[in-house]
Amino acid sequence: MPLLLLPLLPLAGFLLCGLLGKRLGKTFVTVCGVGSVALTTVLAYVRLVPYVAGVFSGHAAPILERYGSWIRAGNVSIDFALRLDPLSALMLSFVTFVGFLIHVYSVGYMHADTGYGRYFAYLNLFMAAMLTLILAANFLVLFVGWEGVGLCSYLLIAFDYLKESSARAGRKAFVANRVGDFGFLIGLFLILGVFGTLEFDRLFSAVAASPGRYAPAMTAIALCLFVGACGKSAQIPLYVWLPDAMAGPTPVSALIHAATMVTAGVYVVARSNVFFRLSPSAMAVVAIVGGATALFAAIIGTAQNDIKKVLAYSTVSQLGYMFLACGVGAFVAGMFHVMTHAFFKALLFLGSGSVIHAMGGEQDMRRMGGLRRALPVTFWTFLAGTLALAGIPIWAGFFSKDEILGAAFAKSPGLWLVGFVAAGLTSFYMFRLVYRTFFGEFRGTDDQKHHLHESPASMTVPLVVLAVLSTFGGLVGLPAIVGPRANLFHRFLDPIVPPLSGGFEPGELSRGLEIGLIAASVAIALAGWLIARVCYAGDRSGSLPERFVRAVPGLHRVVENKFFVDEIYDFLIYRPFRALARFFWKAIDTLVIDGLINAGAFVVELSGDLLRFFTTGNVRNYALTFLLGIVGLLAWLGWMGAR
Amino acid sequence: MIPGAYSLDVSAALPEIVVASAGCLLLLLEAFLPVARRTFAAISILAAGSYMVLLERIPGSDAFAGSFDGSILARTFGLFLGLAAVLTLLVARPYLERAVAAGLIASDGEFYPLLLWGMVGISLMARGLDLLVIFLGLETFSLCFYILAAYFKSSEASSEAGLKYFLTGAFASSFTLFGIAWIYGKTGSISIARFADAHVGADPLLAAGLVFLLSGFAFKIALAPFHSWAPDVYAGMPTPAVAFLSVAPKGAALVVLFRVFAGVFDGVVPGRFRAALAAIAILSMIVGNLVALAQRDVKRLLAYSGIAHMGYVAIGLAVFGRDALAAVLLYLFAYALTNIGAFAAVAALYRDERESHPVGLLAGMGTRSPLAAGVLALCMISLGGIPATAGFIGKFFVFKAAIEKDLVWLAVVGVLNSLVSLGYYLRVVYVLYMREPVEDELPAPLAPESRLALVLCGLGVLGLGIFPARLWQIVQAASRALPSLRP
Amino acid sequence: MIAVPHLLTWLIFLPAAGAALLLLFPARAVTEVKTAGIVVALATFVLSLGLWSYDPAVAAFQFGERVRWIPALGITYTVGIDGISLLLVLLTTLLTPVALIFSISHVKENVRGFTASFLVLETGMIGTLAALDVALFYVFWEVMLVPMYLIIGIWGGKRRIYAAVKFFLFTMAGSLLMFVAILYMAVQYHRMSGVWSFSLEDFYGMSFPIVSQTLLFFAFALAFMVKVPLFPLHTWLPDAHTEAPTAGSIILAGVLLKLGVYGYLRFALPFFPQAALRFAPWLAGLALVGIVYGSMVAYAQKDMKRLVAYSSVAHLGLVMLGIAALTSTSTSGAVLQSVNHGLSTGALFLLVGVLYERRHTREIEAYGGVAKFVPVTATLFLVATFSSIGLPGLNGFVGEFLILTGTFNAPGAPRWWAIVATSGMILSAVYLLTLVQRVFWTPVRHEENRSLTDIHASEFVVCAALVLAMLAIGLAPNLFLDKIHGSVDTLIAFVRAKSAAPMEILR
Amino acid sequence: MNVPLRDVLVLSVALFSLGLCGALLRRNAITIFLSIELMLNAANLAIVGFASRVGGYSGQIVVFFAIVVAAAEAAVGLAIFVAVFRHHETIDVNKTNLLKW
Repeated sequence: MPLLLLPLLPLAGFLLCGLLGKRLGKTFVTVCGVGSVALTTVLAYVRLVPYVAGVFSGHAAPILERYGSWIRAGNVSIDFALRLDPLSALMLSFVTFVGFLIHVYSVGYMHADTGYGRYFAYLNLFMAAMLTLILAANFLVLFVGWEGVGLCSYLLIAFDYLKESSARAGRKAFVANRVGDFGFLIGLFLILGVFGTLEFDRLFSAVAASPGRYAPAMTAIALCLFVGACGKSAQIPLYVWLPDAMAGPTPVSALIHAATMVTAGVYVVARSNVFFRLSPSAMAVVAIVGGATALFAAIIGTAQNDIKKVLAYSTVSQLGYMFLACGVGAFVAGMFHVMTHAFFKALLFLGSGSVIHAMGGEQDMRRMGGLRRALPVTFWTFLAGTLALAGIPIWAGFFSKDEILGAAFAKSPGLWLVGFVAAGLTSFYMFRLVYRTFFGEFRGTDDQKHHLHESPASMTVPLVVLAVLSTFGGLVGLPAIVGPRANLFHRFLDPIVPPLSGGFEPGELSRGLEIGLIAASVAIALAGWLIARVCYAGDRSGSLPERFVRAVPGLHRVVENKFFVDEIYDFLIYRPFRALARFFWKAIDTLVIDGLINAGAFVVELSGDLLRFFTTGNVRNYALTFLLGIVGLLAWLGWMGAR
Repeated sequence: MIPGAYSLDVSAALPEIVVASAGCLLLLLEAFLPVARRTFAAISILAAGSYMVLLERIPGSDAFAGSFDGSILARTFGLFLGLAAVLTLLVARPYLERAVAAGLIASDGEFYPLLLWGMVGISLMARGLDLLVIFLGLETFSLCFYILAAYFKSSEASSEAGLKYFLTGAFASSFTLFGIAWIYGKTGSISIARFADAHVGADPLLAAGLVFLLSGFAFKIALAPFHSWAPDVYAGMPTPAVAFLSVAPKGAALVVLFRVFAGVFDGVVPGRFRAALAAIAILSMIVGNLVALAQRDVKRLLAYSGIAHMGYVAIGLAVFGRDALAAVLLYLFAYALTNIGAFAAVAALYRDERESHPVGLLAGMGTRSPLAAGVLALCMISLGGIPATAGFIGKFFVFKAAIEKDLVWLAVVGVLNSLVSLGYYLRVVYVLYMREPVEDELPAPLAPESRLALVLCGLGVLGLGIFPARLWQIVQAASRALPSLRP
Repeated sequence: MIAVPHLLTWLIFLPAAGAALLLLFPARAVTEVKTAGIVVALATFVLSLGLWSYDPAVAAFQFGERVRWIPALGITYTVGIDGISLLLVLLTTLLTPVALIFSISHVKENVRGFTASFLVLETGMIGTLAALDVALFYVFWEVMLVPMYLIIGIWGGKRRIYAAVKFFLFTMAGSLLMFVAILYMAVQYHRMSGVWSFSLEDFYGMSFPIVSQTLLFFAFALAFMVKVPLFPLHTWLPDAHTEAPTAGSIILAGVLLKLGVYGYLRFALPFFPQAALRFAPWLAGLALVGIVYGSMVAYAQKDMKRLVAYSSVAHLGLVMLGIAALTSTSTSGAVLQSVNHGLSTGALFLLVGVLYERRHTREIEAYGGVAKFVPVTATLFLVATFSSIGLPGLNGFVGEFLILTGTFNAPGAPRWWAIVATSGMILSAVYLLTLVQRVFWTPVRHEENRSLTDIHASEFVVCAALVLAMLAIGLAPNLFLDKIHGSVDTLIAFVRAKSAAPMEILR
Repeated sequence: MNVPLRDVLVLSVALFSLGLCGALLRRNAITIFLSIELMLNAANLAIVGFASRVGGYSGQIVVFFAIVVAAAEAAVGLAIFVAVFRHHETIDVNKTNLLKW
């Protein structure tokens, strides 16, 4: 069973749903849409299981499948090839599975939507693109998937295209991604210039063979690739599109804007860790950007009232963690967090989707409350996700986040502190969310209260499955203190970070220090929980925050308005751009260029119009001009003769 | 010179004699057998046709003591002249019948003889090898066309055109004669062949004489600054006569200038003369094109466009040499087809000859009178020098000749001018096709002759534009026939 | 595929013959005229598929024919195609029937003239691409202007006459100096060799001292830069595109602009390599300005067709950049990209036309939310948009990628060229997605849009054909690149060798 | 007696210029035409003068023809003047400028 089948199946689903969906109706769409992904998942695991087994039994040789040359011109020659190695295997495992769950969930969530067929077509297309992205064997095929997922995210964000906000959000997402792709492409050009190929194997083996030779070129390449990653994975300064992307249907937010696509950036950085490790400065940039984003987004998250906005900023912040991990050389830890995050963030989004579904489209937490009675399954699963995200022990998030923090501390306590604070904030805003949504009195309208109902099985089952995963999924990556071979995840993924002489080395931690750090992060998580409880639970719910707001209104306004970043961009980039464009059109094009041309034409016309008055209609003037002509000729000849 | 050695072989002049006597015959018929009028056009065409045929048969040598050219140059020119005459005559009949019907003239009888005699005059001009024959030809044709200009007695414009043409023409020919006097005086001969023997190339008085002569013929060619008469005369003159006048005499005058310069300067025009000619060429192009842009009357527009085109031709004159002559001859053929085609269309598209011919009236003709409009548009494009039309071929060879003589700048001036010219040619085209009709009356249906004329011109323009090779060979051979003209 | 003798001659003159035939039809027989025209155009297309047997291994002109035309000057009717012209010829023969079929239901008055003009235009375009005799080339080159002038001027929009005249004079102004230059070269050749010739290979053999070479280069380059069009010679384009009927815009954007690119590659570059290489940076500079400037001006437009027109300025700028960089990769990319642009922009104009024919306005503001009522049109428009934005999997990406990477890693070219050019990728997304958003998405603002009918069968068929072509090039670009790059390599090798050679006749 | 060629030429030039002035300055068509005739005859005079030096008949022949031509011109001219007079009641050339520009 060739790997190519994995992207092709959803692609077929896309074509079927897209072309025939309208005619053949919802059942057909459901069968094709979900069926294709289900089949893909099965087949994926058919390939995965033996491979993973092989890796653990010590032969981790990647599987490379070529399907012939794709682009061949001049000195550029790129094959269409897919590969299966630990990294892509990891991605494949949860992308297909989570993707499948979300497809199932969508059946329930979207059942009433008129664009049902279109929705599943897009979703399938996304799966196809995402699978191409993670299975790609060279950067250009990866870029195909990279742009493909961008396209789908664009289409799905703007799924409800008649809404101004959705349409704008879609364009914003695509353009922000394009800015990233700009860097990414330049990176590819550089790589082609240096190595003459885009094949992962050749590239990384070449570098590993003679790191010293390539090291100088790496900073530029790594940074260019990182720009692309920033776009896709919503890091500062390109993160602005992700919160708006919540305009899309909630399952989409879960799949694309939490679990899979947005982690592509991290995937690329991990994939090309060989490049990054050769450039300390690039590593530093990655770490700093990641840390900054983690803290910044977490802060914003604490002051949002839209349930999805909170989750969105938390996603941005968690992605920051992943980059922080990569930046401090803990690529495996980063990927670990990618996986756990995929579980619990998908869970949280789907949960919020279930809530919104029950609330009849309401997203504002200020109008919720006390939902745990009406939505028990949603509540318990959501709680599991929250615990995971907050990093409470034994839940998945705890292991991955903790490992990242450890690695950060080993490199620089400063970065650790950032991550540490962010962790606290994370647990705060998550529990704030839980308390305001599921506890206390219902604050919505009466008929909303009337319609409150638990979601159908097609939605709750995925929630439960994901809850289980977010609860126990972390156990594959037990910390080193438990035992040297306890961390299956590392044993599986370490091959992707080959030894590199002169390359960046992650720091080491003493056992005691590690335990201390774990304790600290657990403590801060619990602290966040406690504060949230004090603020938002019980009868005095909300009074404390109000006092806080009254104390520092300015700060609150800034945070609530996301530090006015959108406004700043609007002022610094969008408006000047528009003004300049109009100036070019009106001033340069119309006034100067066309002006000059028309002026020339006018002068010619005018001179003709003046000249014609020499033909006065009076014969005597004609005779005179005749004579003048002769005189002129004689004079000319005489003068010439005189010389 | 040796007196008495005259071989009066009439056969050399037979073509002219035939045409002239055909004219006389028509005049007699007009006087005594008016019912025969409807055949006049046919007879005249017959005469013009036989003129071409007979020219092919004339003895190749010069006749009348070397004062009458029988070479292939004469024959080639005859081809051009006959073509122009036939096409004009085709256009003439329906046009004149409408004029008679409109009461502009009592009868169209005298038109044909006058045209035929004018043709004879032009032929003499072109074939004359001494200044006397040339002068006689010039005057013969001028006198006929003075009358033709004023032909519409009851039209004020026509009479005025006649007056203006007559006065300026007489004025010009007196200069011509004065020039002849000086040249004769300096070279001691009126036979062009003998000019070279006199070896007086640099003599200032001879130069003056040449300037007078040049001015006289430049007047007929309508080269600036001797052009002022053309627009007014064209505007008032009956359109078919204009068609002929705008083509045939210009060709003859150019041939004369080539002959005289080649004779006097023994083939090598001195730099100052060349400069003067170039100046005239440029002035004509610029004045013609710029003022044409400002014209609203189609006949005046064509007059100025004619001035501009003679400017391009004058480039050939300035370049001088065999290929230049050949190029000029080719240009003349192209110009004849195109311009007569244009005037034929104008004659067909305008109803009322009392009024002027504003371009605006052509609006919507593209659909109302497709053939005439199509040919007019084609001719405009050809005049504009767009490839695959005769006009392009003409320019092509003239500019090539200029560049061969390292006068690239002259060619550049030429192409820039043809850009300007497109300004007004395109205007005619878009008025024809892209404007809503302004008149509710439909144009008069086309008479078969005009149809034929239009089709011939259209095919000619395209044919010459696409397959110029044969004609180029002919004109090249013709250019070889001019003695003492260097390659 | 059976080999047709004199294939190119057939291709060139079949449409013209068809046009002549049409004029025999009575003007009233509208349906017959339309059918006949389309049949001729399709027949030409089918014939042209025979060209696919072009063998890239033989990187020389194929399907060659030579007939003496004006022997006295050694002017011949010489035609032939190589990898550079092959795809453009096919593009031409594809787009002409597309344009005609699209117009079936939209052109009402003087259908006969309309169809005939397009067929004559096709003859002109194919002839221009196939001509291997410079005089012949010039003839076809200018002949194209007339039918296009009529198409814009007769069947165009409100300011059609202004646009038509502007188009004609602008392009003419460009090419007249080229005319003098051609004559000059022929005269020089005659002086050197004693024989007259206008044939391409003889001209290739000539080289000129740098001064005259520079002048000649400018004379040629100007003609092609106007046609491309390169900033700042582009202002005829928006007017022409905006006022032309949809079918006209398709051909104008699809083929006519490419002829500028083609001419530069075929003539200006190999004739005057030293000058061309010396001024390559300037060319690149103008191209870059064109990319950024064109994109920004496009963004500012309020008229759909103007927007697409300015996007052409940007895209063709990219193509010219690839040529200025003159690497095998970038130049092959440039050739492919000019085909891509023909397809995507052709499709965009076609779909804008679909809306225009129903709503009779090109104002972006007059639309909004119409995707709800014309879903198929909207989908096709999205595909065309993303092909033009350069989404991998569609044709645009392949060309852009090759041009950019080729330019970026070109030995002669500074890297910022490619970097600036790559920013065009962001900008194109900005203005085109804004267009999609404002026209097809966002709330319905005008009630009259609710009654819009979706794309007709005839319109759909031709548009689908274009989309298929986009996919074909996007997914299997090698099919096409393999035809191209052999010739491109020979061209570049020739240019490099000639520019290195000392300044005298190489015969 | 024998008049030297120079004097003849001077006279002819003088006559020619005189005619020229007349043609340029007078407004009545007939007067203008008369002045033009004067120019023609000035030319004739020059030819005769030259002929006497050159010898042979060709000069004289030219003159004879020229005189005939002048006569013919007169005939045509007067006819045209009449036609114009019918329309304008005058032959003042300043008044006949219907066609211009």
